[in-house]
Amino acid sequence: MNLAVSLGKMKLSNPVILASGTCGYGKELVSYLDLNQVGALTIKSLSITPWKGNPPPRVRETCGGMMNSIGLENKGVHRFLEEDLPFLETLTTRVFVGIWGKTIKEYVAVAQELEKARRIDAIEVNVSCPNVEKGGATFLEDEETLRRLVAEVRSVTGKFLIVKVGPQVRDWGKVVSIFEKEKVEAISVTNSFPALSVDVEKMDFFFHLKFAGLSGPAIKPLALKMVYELLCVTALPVIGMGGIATASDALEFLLLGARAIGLGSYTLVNPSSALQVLKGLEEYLTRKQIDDINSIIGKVR
Amino acid sequence: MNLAVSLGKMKLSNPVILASGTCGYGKELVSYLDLNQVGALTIKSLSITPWKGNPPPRVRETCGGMMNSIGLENKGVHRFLEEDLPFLETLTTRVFVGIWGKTIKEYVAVAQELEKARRIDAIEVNVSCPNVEKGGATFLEDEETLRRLVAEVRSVTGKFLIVKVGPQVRDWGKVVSIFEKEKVEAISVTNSFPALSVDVEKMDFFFHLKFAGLSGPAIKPLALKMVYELLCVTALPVIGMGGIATASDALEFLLLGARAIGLGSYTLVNPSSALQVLKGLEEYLTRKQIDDINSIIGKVR
Amino acid sequence: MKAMVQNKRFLSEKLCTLTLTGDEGITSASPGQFVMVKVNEAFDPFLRRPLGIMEVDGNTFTLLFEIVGRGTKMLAQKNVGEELDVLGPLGKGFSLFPSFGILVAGGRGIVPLYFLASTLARTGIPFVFLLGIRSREELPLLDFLEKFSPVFWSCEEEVPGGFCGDVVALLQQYLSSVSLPVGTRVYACGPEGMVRALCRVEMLRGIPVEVSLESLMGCGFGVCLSCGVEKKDGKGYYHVCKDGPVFLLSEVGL
Amino acid sequence: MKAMVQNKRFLSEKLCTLTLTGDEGITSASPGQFVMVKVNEAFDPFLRRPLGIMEVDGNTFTLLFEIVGRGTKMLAQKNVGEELDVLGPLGKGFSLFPSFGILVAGGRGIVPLYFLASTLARTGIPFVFLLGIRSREELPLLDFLEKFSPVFWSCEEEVPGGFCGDVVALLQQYLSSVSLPVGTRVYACGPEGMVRALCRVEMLRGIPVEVSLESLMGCGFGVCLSCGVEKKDGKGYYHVCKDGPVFLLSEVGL
Ligand SMILES: Cc1cc2nc3c(=O)[nH]c(=O)nc-3n(C[C@H](O)[C@H](O)[C@H](O)COP(=O)(O)OP(=O)(O)OC[C@H]3O[C@@H](n4cnc5c(N)ncnc54)[C@H](O)[C@@H]3O)c2cc1C
Ligand SMILES: Cc1cc2nc3c(=O)[nH]c(=O)nc-3n(C[C@H](O)[C@H](O)[C@H](O)COP(=O)(O)OP(=O)(O)OC[C@H]3O[C@@H](n4cnc5c(N)ncnc54)[C@H](O)[C@@H]3O)c2cc1C
Ligand SMILES: Cc1cc2nc3c(=O)[nH]c(=O)nc-3n(C[C@H](O)[C@H](O)[C@H](O)COP(=O)(O)O)c2cc1C
Ligand SMILES: Cc1cc2nc3c(=O)[nH]c(=O)nc-3n(C[C@H](O)[C@H](O)[C@H](O)COP(=O)(O)O)c2cc1C
Ligand code: FES
Ligand code: FES
Repeated sequence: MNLAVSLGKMKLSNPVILASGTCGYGKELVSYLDLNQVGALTIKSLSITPWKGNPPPRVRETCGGMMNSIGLENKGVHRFLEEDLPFLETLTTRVFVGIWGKTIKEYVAVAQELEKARRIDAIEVNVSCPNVEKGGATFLEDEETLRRLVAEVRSVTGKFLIVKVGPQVRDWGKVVSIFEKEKVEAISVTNSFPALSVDVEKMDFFFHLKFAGLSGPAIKPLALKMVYELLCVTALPVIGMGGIATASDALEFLLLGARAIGLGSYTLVNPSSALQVLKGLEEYLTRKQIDDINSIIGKVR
Repeated sequence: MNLAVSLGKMKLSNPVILASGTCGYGKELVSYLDLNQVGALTIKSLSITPWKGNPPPRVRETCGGMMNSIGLENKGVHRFLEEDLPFLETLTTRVFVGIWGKTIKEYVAVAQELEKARRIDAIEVNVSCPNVEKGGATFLEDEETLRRLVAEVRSVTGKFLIVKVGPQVRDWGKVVSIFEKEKVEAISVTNSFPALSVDVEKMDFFFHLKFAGLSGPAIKPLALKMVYELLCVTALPVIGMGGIATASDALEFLLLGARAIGLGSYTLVNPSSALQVLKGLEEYLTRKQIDDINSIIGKVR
Repeated sequence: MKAMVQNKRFLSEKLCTLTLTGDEGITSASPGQFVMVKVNEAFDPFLRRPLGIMEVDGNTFTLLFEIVGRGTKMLAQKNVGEELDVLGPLGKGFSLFPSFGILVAGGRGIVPLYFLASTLARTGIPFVFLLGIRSREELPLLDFLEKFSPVFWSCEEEVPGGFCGDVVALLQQYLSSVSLPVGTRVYACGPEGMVRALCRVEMLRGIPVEVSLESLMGCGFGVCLSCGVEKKDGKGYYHVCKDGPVFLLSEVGL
Repeated sequence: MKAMVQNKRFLSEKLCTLTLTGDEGITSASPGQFVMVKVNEAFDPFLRRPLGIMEVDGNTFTLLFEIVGRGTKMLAQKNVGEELDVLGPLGKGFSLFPSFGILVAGGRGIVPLYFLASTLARTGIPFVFLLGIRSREELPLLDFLEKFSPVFWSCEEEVPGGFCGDVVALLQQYLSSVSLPVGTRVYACGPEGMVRALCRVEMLRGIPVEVSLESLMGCGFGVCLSCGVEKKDGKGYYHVCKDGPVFLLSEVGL
C-alpha cells in the first residue's frame, strides 16, 4: 500500500504531519511516538529572539476543543539551532519549521538563520500573528504587507516554502494569487480561530488579551469549509488541519483535496495519535481496496 | 430577585429566549416546559408560501455540536396563522416570529401578514439566507440589498423589529449603521456557521448542498467574540446566542452585554433546558448576592 | 426521564439489550414508538440516539440495539445501576387491530415488531412473524420469537432450519403459500434495502403495509424538522419523529 | 497507559480516591510527579486532568482528588473494573534527601506530600507533617497520616484536637517552637493562597522551600507551553509540567 504523498516537489512518506505549536521542538514526544513514522513534524513557530509569550492563563478547555493564548512563546531561532537541531539531525522524517515575527524584518532574519541548517526541509510562515507595525492586525488582513512579507522571505530562502493561514482571510482569491506569484510552494490551513471566553466567576475576560485561538474537533467543519474553498481557487498543495483527531477526520480533508493533514490540539490529548491516524488510514484503504492514498485525494469535489 | 430585562422598549420577564428553528411552532414543546416561563419564544422563520426545505440528510452530529441543512422548511405564514396562532394566543409569554424570503418582496409579504396578529410581539428578520435575485449569496453579504430589505420590512410593520445576523457579516460597523438608521430595534447574533462535512464511507459531501450550518456548544467561543465585537460598535440591544447549553454559557453572553440570550440546538437535546438555564441564573445571582440581573449585563467590557 | 439500567445482555458482539426502569411516562408506550437516549452526560456525543421500544412492563422497558457507531458503543458500556437520560415514548406507532398481521423484521428491525407481536398476542389477534438475519451471529434474535407462532426465519448465510436468502424472498414464499383474510396488514421494520424491496413485491398489492422507518434525528419531538422523509407525491416531507416512525409504505417516497 | 479501577472510596462528598492498576511505567514514579487522566472516551471534556500521584505499589497507584468541576465529577463516577487512559508519571518531583523535612499540606495538597512522607519514612529521614483543612468535612484526610509522626493539623473551623486557623499559622507556631537541623527543607502543596502566604513567613528565610504548583495544562508533557508560571526575575516563564510541578519557592514569581 502506498501512503507516500507529495506537496509539489516535497515528498512525504505519508500525509500525517504534526502541526506547529503542538509538538514542541520534537524531543518532547519521543517517549510517545517514533517521530520517523510521521510524514513531517512542524517545529513551533520561532522568532529571531526568545519570546516569553502571554501571561497565564494560557489555555481553556471548550466544548469539543480548547482555546489557547500561548502568545507564540519560543526559545528563539538561535537556541533552537543549538539545542534542538542536533536531535532533529538524528531523525529521518521531514522537519518543517514554523517562523513568525513582529515585523517583516524579523521574519526574514529567522528565515536566514534557518537557511544554514540543511536538515530543515521546509519553512512554514505563520502569518496569523499581529503585525506590530500595522497596529496589531494580522499580516493576513493586509494584502500588500502580506505580499511583501512573503516575497522577502522567499528571497532569502531556498527551502520549501509553506505559508500558514487562518480564518482572518477576507478574500481567498487575492491571498492565493499573492502566494502563487511569490512562489509559495504549499499552504497550511487553518490556524486556530480567534474567539472569546468569559470567566463568569471572576466576572472578567478569561484571557488577559481577551481573544484567544479556538482549536480542536469543534472547529473541524469550519476548517473543512476553508480547505474546500481554498482548493476552489488554487492548485497549490494544501496541508489541511483543524480539529483532526481520528483517521476519519483526516480522510475528510484528504477527500476534499488536501495533500497532507496536520494534527494539532489532539496531540496534546493523545501524544501518539498520529500513529493511530496512520493506522486508521491504512485500515480504511484496505477496507476500500485502494492501494494508493493518492487515488482518494480530491475525490470529493 | 429581578430577572426581567428589556430590549429597548421590549420588556421580557427574563432573558431566556427560545431561538428560531429549534422550538418549532411552540406547541411541540408543551410537554417539556411551561412556555410562559421563558422570556420569549421565536417561531421558526416563516416564508410567504409553504417551503419544503432541503432533501435529507438534514442533520449531522459534530463534535460538541451539530450541522443542519433543514433549508428553512416551514408551513408558510398563512397556515401558521391558522393552525398555530390560536395556541400562541393562550400564552402570556412574548412571541417572536422569524421571517425569511427568497426576495425582498417575499419578506415584506410575510411581515404584512403577521402585522394583523396582535399576539405577535416581534418580527425577527433572518437575513442569513440566500438571496435568489443575487445569485444565492446571503442578504447579509450585500450591504445595499440588506439596507433595502430592512427598510422595506420596517415600512410595513409597527411591530418590534429584530434582525438576526450570522458570521457572514464582513463589516460590523456598516451593517450596524444600516440597522440603526432603518430603525431596527434589536439584533440577534448569531445564526449558525456555514461549514462542511464529508461522508468518508460514501466518499461524498455529507449534505446535498455541500454546506450546512454549524451550531451548538462547539461555536460558543466564536459567537461570544461576535457579540463582543458587535457591542463595540452599537448601542442597539443584542440577543446573544450560539452554543448556549448551561446557565454559565448564558452568563458569558450577558456579562459581555447581551440583554437576552437564545437557546438553540441544546433545546433539541434537552427540551426543558431553558428552565434549567433560568434556575442556574437564579442560583448564580443568589450566590453572588446580586438581586437584579441587569446589574451584571455588560459588566465585562 | 431518568432511567436506571436494571439489566444488560449481549446477544452477540454487536447486539445488546438494556432493560431500564423509568417513570410513569413509559407505561403508555405502544408498539412502534421510540425513545431518545442520551448516551452520556457530556456534550459529545451531542445528540440523543433514537431507539425503538421492545418491551414495556410497568415502568420498566427494554431496548435492543446494534452497536454501529460511537453512541451505541458507549451505550453498550453502561453498567447495571447507571442512569440514562431518556425522552419518550415518542412518535406514532403501528395500528393495532388488523384481522391478521404479517410481521416482517430485518435484523434489529425486530424491536418494534416484537413489541407489536406481544400486543397482538395479548389481544388474540393472529399473526405470522417473519425474521430475516444477515449472519449466524444474529441467531440469538430468534430466541425472542419462541413464544410466538408461526415464526419463519431466513438467513443470508446457510444455517440449518432457516430459509436461505433475505426476508423479502421469505415473505414472497410465504405469501404464495397462503390465502390471506380480509383485513390483513403487513408490518415491517428493517434496513433501507429491505423496505425498498417490499415496495416491489407484487403480491402485496392491495394489502396495507405499515413500515417503521429510521432517519437521522436532531430532536425526536418535532421541533427541528431534521427527520424529513419524502412524501410519495414529492410535495414535501413527512417527519419521521412526529408523523412516524410508522408510515404506510404507500405514502412515502423511498 | 490503560489503568483499571481497582478501588474507589469517597472520603467525603467532595473527596474521592481511586486506586488503579496500570503498567510498568508507573513503577518509577517519585513523589511530586503527576499523571494526566482522560476522564472519558469522548471529546468532551477534551483535555486530560492533571492529578498528583499519592501512592505507588508496583503497577498499582492511588489518586486522591477533590470534585471541583465536570472532569473530577465524571472521574468520581467511575466504577471498579472500568478503564481510564492515563499518561505518566510526569514532571519533576521533590528532592528526596533533606536532613529533616517539614511537609506542609493544604487540603488536597496532601497528595504529593503523602507520597513524599512514605518515601522519607522508608529511607529513615525524619520529618514533620503539617496538614491544614478548611472544614470538618475534610477530617478523613487525617486518617492517611496515622502512620506518620509527628503530625500536626489545623482546621479553619474549630474542631477538637486541631489547631484552629490555617496551616501557615500552624507552621509558624511549629517553627517558633523548634530549632531546625542544618539541611532542613520545607515541602509544600496547597491552594494558591497558602503558597503565597508561605512567601511571607519570615522564619523560613534561609530554609529552602519546595512547592508543588498547579496550573492549567494543555498537555502535561511539555509541547504546548500552556502551563507557564512566571520566573522570579520576571524574565519569562517556567513550565509547570516539565520544569515542575515542584519548584523552589524562591525561583517562581507568584
Ligand atoms: C425511530 C428509530 C428507531 C430506531 N430503533 C432502533 C433500535 O431499536 N435498535 C437499533 O439498534 N437501532 C435503532 N435505530 C437506529 C439507531 O438510532 C442508530 O443505529 C443509532 O442512532 C446509531 O448511533 P451511533 O452513535 O452508534 O452511530 P453513529 O453513526 O456514530 O451516529 C452518528 C449520528 O447519526 C445518527 N444515526 C446513525 N445511524 C442512524 C440510524 N440508522 N437512524 C437514525 N440515526 C442514526 C446517530 O443517532 C447520531 O446522531 C432507530 C432509529 C430510529 C430513527
Ligand atoms: C500537577 C498538578 C497536580 C494536581 N494534583 C491534584 C490532586 O492530586 N488532587 C486534586 O484534587 N487536584 C489536583 N490538581 C488539580 C486538578 O487538576 C483540578 O482540580 C482538575 O483538573 C479540575 O478538573 P475539573 O474538570 O473537575 O474542573 P473544571 O474547572 O471543570 O476544569 C476545567 C479545566 O480547567 C482545568 N483545571 C481546573 N482547575 C485546575 C487546577 N486547579 N489545576 C489544573 N487544572 C485545573 C481542568 O483540568 C480543565 O482543563 C492538580 C493539578 C496539577 C496541575
Ligand atoms: C497550544 C497551541 C499552540 C499553537 N502554536 C502555534 C504556533 O506556534 N504556530 C502556528 O503556526 N500554529 C500554532 N498553533 C495552531 C495549530 O498548529 C493548528 O493550526 C490549530 O490548532 C488548528 O488545528 P487543531 O484544531 O488540530 O489544533 C497552536 C495551536 C495550539 C493548540
Ligand atoms: C435545526 C435548526 C434549525 C434552525 N432554523 C432556523 C430558522 O429557521 N431561522 C433562524 O433564524 N435560525 C435558525 N436556526 C439557528 C438557531 O436559531 C441559532 O441561531 C443557531 O443554531 C445558533 O445557536 P445554537 O448554537 O444555540 O444552536 C436553526 C438552528 C438549528 C440547529
Ligand atoms: S427529529 Fe427533530 S423534528 Fe424530527
Ligand atoms: S501543559 Fe503543555 S507544556 Fe506544560
